[in-house]
Amino acid sequence: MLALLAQTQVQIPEIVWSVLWPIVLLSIGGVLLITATSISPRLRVGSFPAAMTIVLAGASLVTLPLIWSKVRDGGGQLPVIADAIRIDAFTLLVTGIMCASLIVVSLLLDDYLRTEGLDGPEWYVLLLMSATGGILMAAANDLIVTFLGLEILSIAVYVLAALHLRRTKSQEAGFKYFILGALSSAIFLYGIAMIYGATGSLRLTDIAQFIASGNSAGLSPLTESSLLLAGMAMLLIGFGFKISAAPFHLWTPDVYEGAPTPVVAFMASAVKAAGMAGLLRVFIVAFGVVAEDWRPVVGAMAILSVVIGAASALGQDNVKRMLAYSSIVHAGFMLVGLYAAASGAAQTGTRSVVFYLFAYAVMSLGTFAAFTLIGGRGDQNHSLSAYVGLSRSNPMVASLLAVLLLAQAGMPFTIGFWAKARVIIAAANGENYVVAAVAMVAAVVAAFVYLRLIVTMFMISEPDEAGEAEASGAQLRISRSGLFALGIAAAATMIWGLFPGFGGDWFGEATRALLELR
Amino acid sequence: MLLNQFLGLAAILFCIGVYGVLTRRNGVMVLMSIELILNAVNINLVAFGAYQGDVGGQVFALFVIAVAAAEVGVGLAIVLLIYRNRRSIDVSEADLLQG
Amino acid sequence: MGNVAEVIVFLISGAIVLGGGLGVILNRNPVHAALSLIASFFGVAVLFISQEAHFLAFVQVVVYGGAIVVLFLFVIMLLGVDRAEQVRVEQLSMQRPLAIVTGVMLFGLAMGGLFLSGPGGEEGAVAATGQQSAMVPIDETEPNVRQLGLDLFTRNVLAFEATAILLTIATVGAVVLVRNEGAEDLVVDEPGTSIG
Amino acid sequence: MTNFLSDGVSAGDIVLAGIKAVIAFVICLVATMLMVWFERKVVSRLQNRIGPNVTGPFGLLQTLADGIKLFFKEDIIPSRSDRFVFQLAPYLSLVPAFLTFAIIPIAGDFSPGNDGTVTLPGGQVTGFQVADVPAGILFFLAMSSLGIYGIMLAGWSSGSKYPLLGSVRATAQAISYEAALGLSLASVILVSGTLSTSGIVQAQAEGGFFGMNMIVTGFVPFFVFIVAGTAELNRPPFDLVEAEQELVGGFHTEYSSIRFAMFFLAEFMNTVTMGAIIVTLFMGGPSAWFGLYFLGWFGGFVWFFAKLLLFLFMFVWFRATLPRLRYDQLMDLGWKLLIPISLGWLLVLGGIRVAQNGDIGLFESNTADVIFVLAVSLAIMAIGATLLQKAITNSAQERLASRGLRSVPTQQDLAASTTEQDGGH
Repeated sequence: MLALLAQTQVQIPEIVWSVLWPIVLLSIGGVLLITATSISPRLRVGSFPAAMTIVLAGASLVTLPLIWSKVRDGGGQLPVIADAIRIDAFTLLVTGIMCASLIVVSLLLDDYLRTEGLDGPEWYVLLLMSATGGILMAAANDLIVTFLGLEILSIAVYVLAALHLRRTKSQEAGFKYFILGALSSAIFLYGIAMIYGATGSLRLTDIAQFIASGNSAGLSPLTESSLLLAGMAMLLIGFGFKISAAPFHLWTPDVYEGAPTPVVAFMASAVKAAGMAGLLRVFIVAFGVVAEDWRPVVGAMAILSVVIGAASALGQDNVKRMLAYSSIVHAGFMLVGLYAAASGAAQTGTRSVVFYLFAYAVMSLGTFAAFTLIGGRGDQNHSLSAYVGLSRSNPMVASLLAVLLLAQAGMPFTIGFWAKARVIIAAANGENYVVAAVAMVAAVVAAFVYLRLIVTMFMISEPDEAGEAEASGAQLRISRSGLFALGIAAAATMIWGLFPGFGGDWFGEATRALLELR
Repeated sequence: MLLNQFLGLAAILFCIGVYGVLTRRNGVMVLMSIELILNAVNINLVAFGAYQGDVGGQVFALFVIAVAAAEVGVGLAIVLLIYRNRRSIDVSEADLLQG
Repeated sequence: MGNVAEVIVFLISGAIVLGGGLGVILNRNPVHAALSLIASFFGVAVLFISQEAHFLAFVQVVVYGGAIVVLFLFVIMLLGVDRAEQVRVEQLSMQRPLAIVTGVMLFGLAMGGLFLSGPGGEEGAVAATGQQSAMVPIDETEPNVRQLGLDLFTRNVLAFEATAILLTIATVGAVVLVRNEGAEDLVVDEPGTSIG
Repeated sequence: MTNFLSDGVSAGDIVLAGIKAVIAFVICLVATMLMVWFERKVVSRLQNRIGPNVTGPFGLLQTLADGIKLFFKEDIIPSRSDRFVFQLAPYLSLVPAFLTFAIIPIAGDFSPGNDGTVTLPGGQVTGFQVADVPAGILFFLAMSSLGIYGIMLAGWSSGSKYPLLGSVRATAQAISYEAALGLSLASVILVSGTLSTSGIVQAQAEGGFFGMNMIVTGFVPFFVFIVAGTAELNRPPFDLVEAEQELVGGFHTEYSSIRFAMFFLAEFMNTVTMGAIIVTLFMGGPSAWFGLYFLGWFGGFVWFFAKLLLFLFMFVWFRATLPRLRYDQLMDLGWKLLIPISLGWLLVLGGIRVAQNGDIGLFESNTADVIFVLAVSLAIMAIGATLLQKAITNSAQERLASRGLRSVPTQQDLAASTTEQDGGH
């Protein structure tokens, strides 16, 4: 038996550690954080966990340019660890979004936990590892890794959503999110199994090759292998749930309303970005050849999302629910971009989605940062009436929030304008005029929602209510770290709004990585 | 090779599971139904793996089992948490109803 | 069509799997449902053995039978929810028609993948031609465990490490959720609104 | 490895399997009966009593007499019980206990050049075990995890308080110690390089007396396995499941007549099987020590049972001498001591194996590498243990602080908090 073992020469895959820094830093950092705080209880209280999280995320951000120079030398894409993941501009972009989201959310969470009388490094540990999952998902060249990334990302967020141990609403939100999330990932898995059966591989590049060889022989999956088709449909369901696209959006308003607001900020930015990144990676790299087959489904999801999201957002009085529906609209917009990419405008379409991904992460982080600040102790002030007269009591917060809301509405000179414009231009390029028109109408409708909130903030209220509103506004204790976070997001909104090409052509590089280097 | 039969079995089990998730109202039972779906996935993976002559399917099934364990752990923790708190709510609600 | 033994094993264990599955969703008593679940898992394990996946079959029994269902039963007993359905998921009592439509659609997807699969019966399940890209072919002469291990530590080593992160998260999450503190000053919100 | 289903199964194979199963069942049953007698006798002697001495020579037939008596007693099913599960539970307890026995090679000639199999007159080659399952040792883990269900469901279905408490305890205990059991098993698998039980025995037989896994794995997994195994069996000092001072009879309080007999039988059968597993994994099974092979396969049979007797006596000895653990001590032992130790030891063994293969190449000779690896992993273990200890102390203090206790608790406080904990279950 021993002899048998000795005979085998195991080909251990080479691991290029130097390009894995973000993953290593975030995951190992999470483990170290929980170890450190369990050994020294003094580190549990106070800002140490938040500081460590910010340092880790910041360090990961710093490594990105170094990794990029390596990747560029390697031709724009490095297959790592037996080609299970690909490190390229797209991966790095999503990593950047994850790290930024981590930093902002930690800034918010530190103060939030203190006001709520909660403690614990576990929040940060879960955030760190969840972000790792998101990065894996964006980088994956293997459906196993995609799935594991998805699960790491999701399970941590299920827990985070339920982690406000003293609010039953938070727990119910967590449970609902968990049940529907687990169902969707089970369906997702079933889809992977079918694709494995149809193509014999789990590697995205191999799947693409296999499909392409079948395609060139004149066989379309649509008619020849419904197994592959059913698999793709189930993958779309799984991803659709993660990015909360209609008709898989049912959980979104409830969970956004119930979960702790900083966690919602993470869900809206990081989880959605990672889900969309995974969707892009899988569908463009592996199934790009048969875009014709999945295009109609994506189109239908896109239209449903923008219409349902915009229509439902109108009637909401709770701002978190309102933004939940608006996040569905945004998911719809990203899908419009993907639809455009699938129908001819591959370059502009993909690029528009990549940019939208980034833009939405920035805007939603800022918006929910503001909500965290305004929500106050007990996370209660989320009804529209709490915003009456905010411009007078807290002009700083009100104006920054107004900028972010205008950006979400698609106001020119903000990042949101460029995001929406690019998507619609891409849709027009792909000659999808109907979809483009529907998206534009929905955008206008959704704009009313944001404007309503802005008007409420700047509204001069009636005298008898004013006293009350002033009083509640005056109590608002704005933490410096939270304001800083809000400021970063608003600044980013404006910077990329005024100079959409700021910081180099990441989005073009990321698009190239997805489309050409597969 | 009984490939199609295996896949049919998995499909039926999958649907039983989905039905369970959507109709059962007991949190624990919903989790059990999700386990059924994951088992359907595993049947599929192993059957495809044997059909393709590839161990990849079995390896993936191992990962699925690990994920299932993690999911159940977290899910049951949330159920416990809710039950613990909800029970105290039920009491107060009962008072209100009597009044 | 394989030989008779294979078909018989498939039929019996398939019946156990489906019977167990039905038992899970039809039994009112959670403990009986959990028992059905074990039966179902057992059937699946037998199916694995009939597909030469010995290691997986044992892992199936050890993990599902030995850990997961025990955990279920443990929670059921601990909560005392065994005689009635007490832990309700109110929010999932959503539109039944929607549930049924979803179920039918998914069933269509799952079965459609099978029976619409091109011509050729068994072979038809994988109809698109081209080189099947199986990467680590099963070697009939080697023990199953060895092949799994080799594949796990070469091709899928990253996934293996990712599983470590996943399990860490699950442990941290489960522990932090059931930590018994703060139950005294619970903030009771109004009952959750329903979905949709 | 060929597909046993499509290759077809000859009639001879089926007959052989049937005969083997019957023989194994008889051996297992007789061994269990003798074990009951042995335990009563030895415990009596250790307590300065005589023990059963009336029925048959030396009271050997006492167990049989008790069994017959139980068989004719009235079978009571409590009205509040869940009838179906109540009746099912004893079988769930008994069947896994017996099935585990199927993978144990109980005889065979393992002298150099032999692999423990014999060729039957019909030309079939067979080992002395009912089934040589490809991943046999996992089968043991699977069965031992299934054995919990009998106890668990028995306690639940009785519809009564004490049985439920007993079974909840049993479940928690079994889950906790399963991990330690599996991890120490992993060490054995690591050094033997196979998962099949006959393969493990053979690997040990090749090395003679010093090839025993007990020695090769460095004793630590052996001790962990014995402790965890005793806990798995719910035997003293880990018999909180049926602590009669606290829980009446534990999970089987409501059982009577033949169903009770089945639980009783299962318990002792489990003891015999666990002893046999320990012999197989760590003591070389039927292979002889010091090359003292005799009488072909029958010698293996004698060796096997001689070794088994050693462990059975040990189990009885435990019972007669060791006081029962408190519940929190039980959990602490499992989670905070056994699991970290067996994990750490697996690390050490793995490191040594890598160094032996020469994959490190830090020094000229592999031996130096081994020493280096050993030092490093022991250092890591020490650091880990210190950190763990610190974390445990901290969490204990925090827990006490949250209950309003400020400082390190006195023994009294601890006792109070334990009762509180027990009450909560």
